[in-house]
Amino acid sequence: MAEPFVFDVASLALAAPECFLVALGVLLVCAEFLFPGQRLLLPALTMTGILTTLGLVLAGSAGIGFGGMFQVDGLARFFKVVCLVGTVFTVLLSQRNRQVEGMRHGEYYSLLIFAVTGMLVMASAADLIVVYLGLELMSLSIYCLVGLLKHDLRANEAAMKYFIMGAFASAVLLYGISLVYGLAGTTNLAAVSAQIAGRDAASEPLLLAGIGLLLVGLCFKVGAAPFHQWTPDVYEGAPTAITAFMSVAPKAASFAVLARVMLAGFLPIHEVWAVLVAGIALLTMTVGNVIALSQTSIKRMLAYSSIAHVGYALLGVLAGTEEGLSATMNYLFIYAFMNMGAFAVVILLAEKGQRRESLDDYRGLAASNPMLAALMLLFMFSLTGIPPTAGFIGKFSLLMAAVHAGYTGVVVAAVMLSAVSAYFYLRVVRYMYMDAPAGGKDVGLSAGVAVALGLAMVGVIGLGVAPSALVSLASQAGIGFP
Amino acid sequence: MPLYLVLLPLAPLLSFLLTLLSGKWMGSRAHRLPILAASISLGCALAAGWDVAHGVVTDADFYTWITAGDLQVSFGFLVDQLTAAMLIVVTSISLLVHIYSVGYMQGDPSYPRFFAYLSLFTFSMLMLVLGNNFLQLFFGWEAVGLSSYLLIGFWHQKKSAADAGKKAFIVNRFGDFGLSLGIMLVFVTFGTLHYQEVFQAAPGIVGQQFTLLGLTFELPTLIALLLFCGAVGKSAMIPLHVWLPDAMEGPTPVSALIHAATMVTAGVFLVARCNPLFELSSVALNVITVVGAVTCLFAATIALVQTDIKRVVAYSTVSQLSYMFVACGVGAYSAGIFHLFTHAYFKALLFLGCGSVIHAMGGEQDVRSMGGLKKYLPITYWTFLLASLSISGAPGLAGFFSKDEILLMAYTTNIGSGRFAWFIGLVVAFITAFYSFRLFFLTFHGRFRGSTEQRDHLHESPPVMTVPLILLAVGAVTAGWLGSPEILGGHSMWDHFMAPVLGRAEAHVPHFTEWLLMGISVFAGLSGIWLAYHLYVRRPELPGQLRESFSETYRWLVNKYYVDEFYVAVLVQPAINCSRYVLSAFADATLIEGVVNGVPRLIGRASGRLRRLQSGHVQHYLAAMASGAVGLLVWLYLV
Amino acid sequence: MVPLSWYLLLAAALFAIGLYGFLTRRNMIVMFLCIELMLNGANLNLVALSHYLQDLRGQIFTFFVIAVAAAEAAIGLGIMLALFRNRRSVYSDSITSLKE
Amino acid sequence: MPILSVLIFFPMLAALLVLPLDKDRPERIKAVALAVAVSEFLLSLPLWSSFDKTTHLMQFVERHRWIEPWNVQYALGVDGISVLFVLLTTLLTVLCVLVSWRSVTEKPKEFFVALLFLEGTIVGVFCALDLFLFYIFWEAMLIPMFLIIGVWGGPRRLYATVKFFLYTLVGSLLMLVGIIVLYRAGGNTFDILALAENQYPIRLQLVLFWAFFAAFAVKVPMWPVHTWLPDAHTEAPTAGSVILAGILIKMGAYGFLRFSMPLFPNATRMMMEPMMILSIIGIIYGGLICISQSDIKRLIAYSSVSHMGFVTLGLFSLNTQGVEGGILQMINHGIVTGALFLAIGIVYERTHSRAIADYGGLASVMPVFAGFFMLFTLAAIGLPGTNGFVGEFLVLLGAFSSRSWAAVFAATGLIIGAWYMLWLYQRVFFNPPNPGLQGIAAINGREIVVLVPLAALILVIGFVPNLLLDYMHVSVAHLLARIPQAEPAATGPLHALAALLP
Amino acid sequence: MLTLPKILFAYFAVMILGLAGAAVTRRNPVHAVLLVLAMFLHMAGIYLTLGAEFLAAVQMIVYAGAILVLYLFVVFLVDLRREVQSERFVDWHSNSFLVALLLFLALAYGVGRAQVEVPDATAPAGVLHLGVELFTTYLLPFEIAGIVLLVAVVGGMALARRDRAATTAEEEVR
Repeated sequence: MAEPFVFDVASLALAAPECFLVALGVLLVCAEFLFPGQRLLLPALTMTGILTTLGLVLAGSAGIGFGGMFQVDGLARFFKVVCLVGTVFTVLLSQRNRQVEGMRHGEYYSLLIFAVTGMLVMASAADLIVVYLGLELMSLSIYCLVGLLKHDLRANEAAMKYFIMGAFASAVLLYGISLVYGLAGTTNLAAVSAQIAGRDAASEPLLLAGIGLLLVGLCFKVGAAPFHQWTPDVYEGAPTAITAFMSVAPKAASFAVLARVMLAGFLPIHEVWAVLVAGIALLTMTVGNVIALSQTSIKRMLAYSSIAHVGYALLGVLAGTEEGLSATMNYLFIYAFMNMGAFAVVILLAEKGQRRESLDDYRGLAASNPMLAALMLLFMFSLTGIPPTAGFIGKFSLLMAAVHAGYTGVVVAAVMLSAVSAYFYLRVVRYMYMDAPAGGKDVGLSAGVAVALGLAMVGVIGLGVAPSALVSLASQAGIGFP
Repeated sequence: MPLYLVLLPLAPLLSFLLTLLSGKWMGSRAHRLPILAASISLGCALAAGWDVAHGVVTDADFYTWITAGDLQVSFGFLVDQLTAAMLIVVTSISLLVHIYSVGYMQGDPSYPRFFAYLSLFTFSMLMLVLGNNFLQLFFGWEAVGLSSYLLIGFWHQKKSAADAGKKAFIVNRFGDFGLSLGIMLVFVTFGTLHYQEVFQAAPGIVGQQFTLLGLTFELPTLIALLLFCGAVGKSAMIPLHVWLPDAMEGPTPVSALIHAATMVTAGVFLVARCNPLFELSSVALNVITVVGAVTCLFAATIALVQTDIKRVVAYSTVSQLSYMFVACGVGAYSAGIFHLFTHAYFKALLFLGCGSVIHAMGGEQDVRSMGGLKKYLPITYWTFLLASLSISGAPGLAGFFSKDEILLMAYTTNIGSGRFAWFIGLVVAFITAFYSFRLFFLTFHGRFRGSTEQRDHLHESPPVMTVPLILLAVGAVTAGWLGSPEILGGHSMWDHFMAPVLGRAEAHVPHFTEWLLMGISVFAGLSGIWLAYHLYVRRPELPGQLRESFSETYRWLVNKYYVDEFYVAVLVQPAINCSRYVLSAFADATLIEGVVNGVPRLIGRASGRLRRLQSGHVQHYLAAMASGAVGLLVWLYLV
Repeated sequence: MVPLSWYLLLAAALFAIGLYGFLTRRNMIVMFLCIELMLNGANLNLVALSHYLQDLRGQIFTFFVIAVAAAEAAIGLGIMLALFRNRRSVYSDSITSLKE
Repeated sequence: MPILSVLIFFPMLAALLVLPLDKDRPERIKAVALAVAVSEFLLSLPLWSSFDKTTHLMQFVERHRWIEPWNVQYALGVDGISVLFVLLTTLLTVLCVLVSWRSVTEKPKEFFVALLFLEGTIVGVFCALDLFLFYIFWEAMLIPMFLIIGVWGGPRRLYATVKFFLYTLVGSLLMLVGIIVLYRAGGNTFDILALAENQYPIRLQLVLFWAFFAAFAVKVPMWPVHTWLPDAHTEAPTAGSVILAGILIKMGAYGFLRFSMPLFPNATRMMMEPMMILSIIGIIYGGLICISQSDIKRLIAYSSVSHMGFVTLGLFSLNTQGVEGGILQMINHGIVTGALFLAIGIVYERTHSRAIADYGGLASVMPVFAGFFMLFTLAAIGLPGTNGFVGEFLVLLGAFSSRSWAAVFAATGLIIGAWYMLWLYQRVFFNPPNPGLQGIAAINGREIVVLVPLAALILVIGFVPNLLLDYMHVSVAHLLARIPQAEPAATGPLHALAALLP
Repeated sequence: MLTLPKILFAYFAVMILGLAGAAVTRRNPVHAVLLVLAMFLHMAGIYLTLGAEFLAAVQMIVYAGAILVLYLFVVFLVDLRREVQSERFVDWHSNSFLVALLLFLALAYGVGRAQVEVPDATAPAGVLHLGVELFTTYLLPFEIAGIVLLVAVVGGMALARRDRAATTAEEEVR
């Protein structure tokens, strides 16, 4: 039974970033109608808004609001930052990508903002109802974003597939929530945790089923195997900027939910679901890394790579410790930089009428565009996890957390699979540096993408060389999730 | 440490470096520095001999070479009677060969290089004999091997020369394998590699045992045998004798210096030097004796049928070296070193004589194309005759004294295989005389069998070559007098001189027996000479008939008992095959690489398969998701 | 009083039927309908539990689910229309250009 | 002055200076690169002169907190074991720059940047006193190496470079897991010195030993994980081969010394025989396989397997002579094999062939060069007077003291070594001159400058090895003092494996 | 014991399952939509038996009335002719049936072993109370649901609006 809640300003203050974003979204919807000709107005507004939100998130204080439904804590704030950083990148990449793909909808930015709103809500959701709604808000916005290129068959198909599977997943999730609600008598995560603590979960199959179905839904959202199959198709079909966005921000938000649900809600029966998560993580890493080997399109390869990275990130959740949670956060933050960097290169290389998404288009890039190739090299090594790039720090924190939680076997498998991953990341490097050019490539640089590339580079090197601050922040953010 | 000791090896070393660096510029004057250096060395060696003769034995460290844990090895010099004798042999013959080479190598495009190498060799050999510890011995040991390698392959454009050099080095490595293990065992046993310390402690190890590769040995025996391995390699004993005949590919002065007088005797020097260790093991002594005796006969028989002038002498060298080992084996180290000493002179003389002949013949080495050279090469003829007589043990010449001493000691020793060795030695004395004079007669007597062009160019060598011949001939005649035994009115000076180092093996036999033995061996030698004269001067058609009637034996001899072929079939080819087919093609390329490349290939194939699971059909995806969900539930229930 | 488990079983059956249809139908509109069936199954769970737990939460949740279902339908059908305009097909197994 | 940090980062930062240079004026790029490399070498000389040989403690230590939440330190320092490798690295890099002068025609800028980065990371590996930092350098080095082989290598460079990368990565990743396990077991620290203070349970020691072994054995490379080496060496450009052979593969053996032995002394003791056996197999296998090689660089590569077998044999003899010999042999191998690869690079520049069959009689055409090569060959086969002898002898002596059979088998490597090296020498330099080689240029001044230092080192170390050995004595004694001298109750490969089972 | 609630439940259950089963197997989508419509009405009935009167109304008005009608529109909008001829199912529906059955069995097994704690206290019921709760306790979800609907409007419009894509693309090229 929920405590009676009366609207108060404190709750509103806690949700200030979300409120601001909603206002921004509405403003954008209107701006599109009011100033149709202004091409830079919307991105500028969006960027300002996102940065403001970022400021609000960082400046905001911790607390619980809306009668326990909304919680702002380290975890929430950290994941919000990751989502917002991902969004900053996306906005930077969008302008050029939209030009190249010929997308002119003003709704683009407002939908982006609504999606981010959903993510922030998810990160703060302390109640399964809010979890569900936040998730839907985010998902519905992204379905639209993927499908916005209406004349593009691939985008249509991607949106369709994403929608069908997403709807299915949310139905399953909902069913899981309903079962958990029934057996715990509440949807508040803290209360659920209190309820099931000390209960013998093994003798309550329906509770297990609830958790299992909940897990299925969330695994779908993060793109973990065997619920990952939407990822490659949707990533390939979506406008590249949105692909980049999807690989970072919604994933981070979904991880926020996954972490909060599993750690705040179901930690008492950690040993029951840990086996499942271990299996899912292993399967995810295997599927992602192995299938990525035989890809010929860079977008698809990055899609599979992102599946693999989900597998790594799951190690932190699997650990079920404060350290594990911090590691996952850490990792996703770093992943945002390196993956966005990689997608920035992909976007920069594409020209109107020429997608240049095939790996073959990267042959000899080092000769024609040494800087771009060098950056791509950096991102690829970072994705592989080779020090001194940030990717290594992220992976290391995860491995450490999992080993410390006693999952050494899983970790050994993970590192072996990451050696497999080296092969396909290296292939890009090989093509760029060690093959003859496949024809001249004049790459027009756009300011947004350039800034994004710069940011990503600074992030990947900076976080690799001086990760202290990030690691501290992440570990502080993880406090309270034993 | 006296200055001359430092100068002794330093002079040739500097000469080597300078000649190598300035070779181009020096051109045909390149011999000056090496000859100067060799002279300095000879002077120093004489000084050292003088000092030693006056009882001054030097044992001093120069500087510490290697320090690691309790291992401390120095470069240092031990100059005692044995060293002194070796020094004189080495430096004197080295100097003569240097001088001789000025004539012999004239006009060779790599003239400076040759002299540089000679200096290097002199340096190495001096380091070998001067060393006061095992590791320095090993240093010199390997360094002379290197010089030998370089000089054998001096004409490296010739494949056979390059092959021979390589073969010499590698075969020697087999010996060094044992030697180095022996040195390690010495260190492990005694905790030091210094001669004096080892020899002082040596008696203490009698009765100790050591297990190597699961076999348990008497410690002294094992040490002695391992060290002897080195000697077998360097001194070309069976079974490692195969390199020495091939080494004749080198220029003839090299054969004289390295492959007759000095380097190949290093094995004998080693055994003599380590006599306190060898004395502890009768097993080892017997082994040495038997190996010596067998090699002796083996090499001599091969020498019977060789037609290459240098090869005959080479096999004769192997055979004579065996005598020295027999001497060491029966405990008569002094006699062995004495033979080493005399042999150095007459064998060097033989080789240089051959060189003179070859020089005259324009490079021809086959005796079948020679004959009747007596009138063209008088000096060479007479010196060669003296050397041949000496080696055949003609009374009064150097070889007579040393060989007789050995046979006597072999006869009288209490080492089990002594009598056997004596008998073999006697037979070989006969054979030696025979083939030496066969060579002599074939070369200098009869009619000339070469081409007319060769005949037109026949000429005696220049003085720069003949003078060394004459000087060596003096040595070949007189060297033996140093050790003339008491029954011949001598004082056994050599034995007395060597006694502090090598001990004295007294032959306790009546004078009559001694006379008898001497008579028998002289008779064997003289009959050999007579037989050669009979076959090659009086009845030149007979050898051909003999060849016919003993064709099978002849074939074995000419092919050197097929030892080389045996090694190729048993060692070389299997190793190459193993390398190519077993290791390279199978183990590496198939087995290990199979796994290394196979696993990625497997993953790649799996990737291709799994990739197709992503069919594009949304229903398939949904089915996978639903199945996954159901599977998850079932798993949750079951866990 | 009807036992709670009856409702739960009914919900499960409805969910399963929806799943079955969802997995097997080719027409995307029908697939959407099947989603609605599944959502209804979940809703039934929520309402029944809400009733038996004497807790309004379940009922209220159901309102939100219906709202979300409406939104989903709007967007899903929008996407489908866009696709239909390009492809002239509403069959899920005819859109398979993105694969492997 | 924090000299070690300077040594690590100076080449990296200086490499960035090369970047803005005009790529159409390669001479200037080369000059800058050479200046950097030489300055780096000069900067490293104080390590030689100011080193205190009387203590086993780390010297030139720098310690800063780095990643506090994980207790990672930026800790650098050298002792008698590592100091020589730093010097070797800085020296060889100078020579690599010189030898790449003309052979690198394509993208010279990128090449020198990669080379200088590589130098920095390698120095880092030898100086790191923190496991985490060590691992960073250990792995970071893969990136420039991957490029050097892959971009400037021979015809099969792609295969070779990917193989190299993946091979070493797999090993390193296993070590990474080991590092993490060790971190917790050793009290949440990566500090090598602090970790070495602890005594770990034997089972943990064995597991960790194997985890670290995976990384080090691949790097060394020990049989049977050596097959990346022939490909990588063969396909790499000259400078790459030199760095690979000269320094990179030393890192594996260095790892044994710095980590496996002090951290897992009991496991090391137990694994002594298996390690010796693997080393001996490496020695004989690597040597024998050389006999049938038809590619010069491949032959030298396999000979490295054999030589590194001596190194590990020495290290796992676990006595003073063996370990000091092993370390010395590492340096020797760096010099000698480095020199051989440099020399091969010099002729390759002229003939563009690595096939032995394309050579013959080179001594007549390039006599001076032949002389150098002869010296290197002799050093490779361990002739006394060259550095190779001292190392091999100490190793064999150490092995003989520990396990006499090991020395017997290992000593056969001396015979095989002479066989293949001299055969190679004969086929390349001797024999009737190959008509195809007529008229190729004799060795020039720059090339002589490259070869002379190494030739000099070969002789200097050969005659005065104490110059180097003196640096090691105290550190090695300290290291060995940690390892139990008593024979463990059960030893041998089977027991060691059995101990791993629960 | 057979009581009225149980009889009612039985009726609704049978109808719901029957209608749902028919809906998922009908070839004609129009029929499917209509069958689902009928099923929704029965759902509303069952909500009534659970004391959720307002929800029942919402179910009828919003779900059945609004959403399904939207479906119906779309069904008519798209081409129907081929639907009747083509295969109803993808070709491996028996496997799917098995999956669905397994899921049901798994859930049923869980339901069979579940013990839901039924509290003694009865919560205040009624539409009024529902409304109060909705705007106080559940204010946040309510607001989010509002935004979700806003997104649906914006997104639906963007997606369904007939585009000038072709022409605009050309303009941009120029």
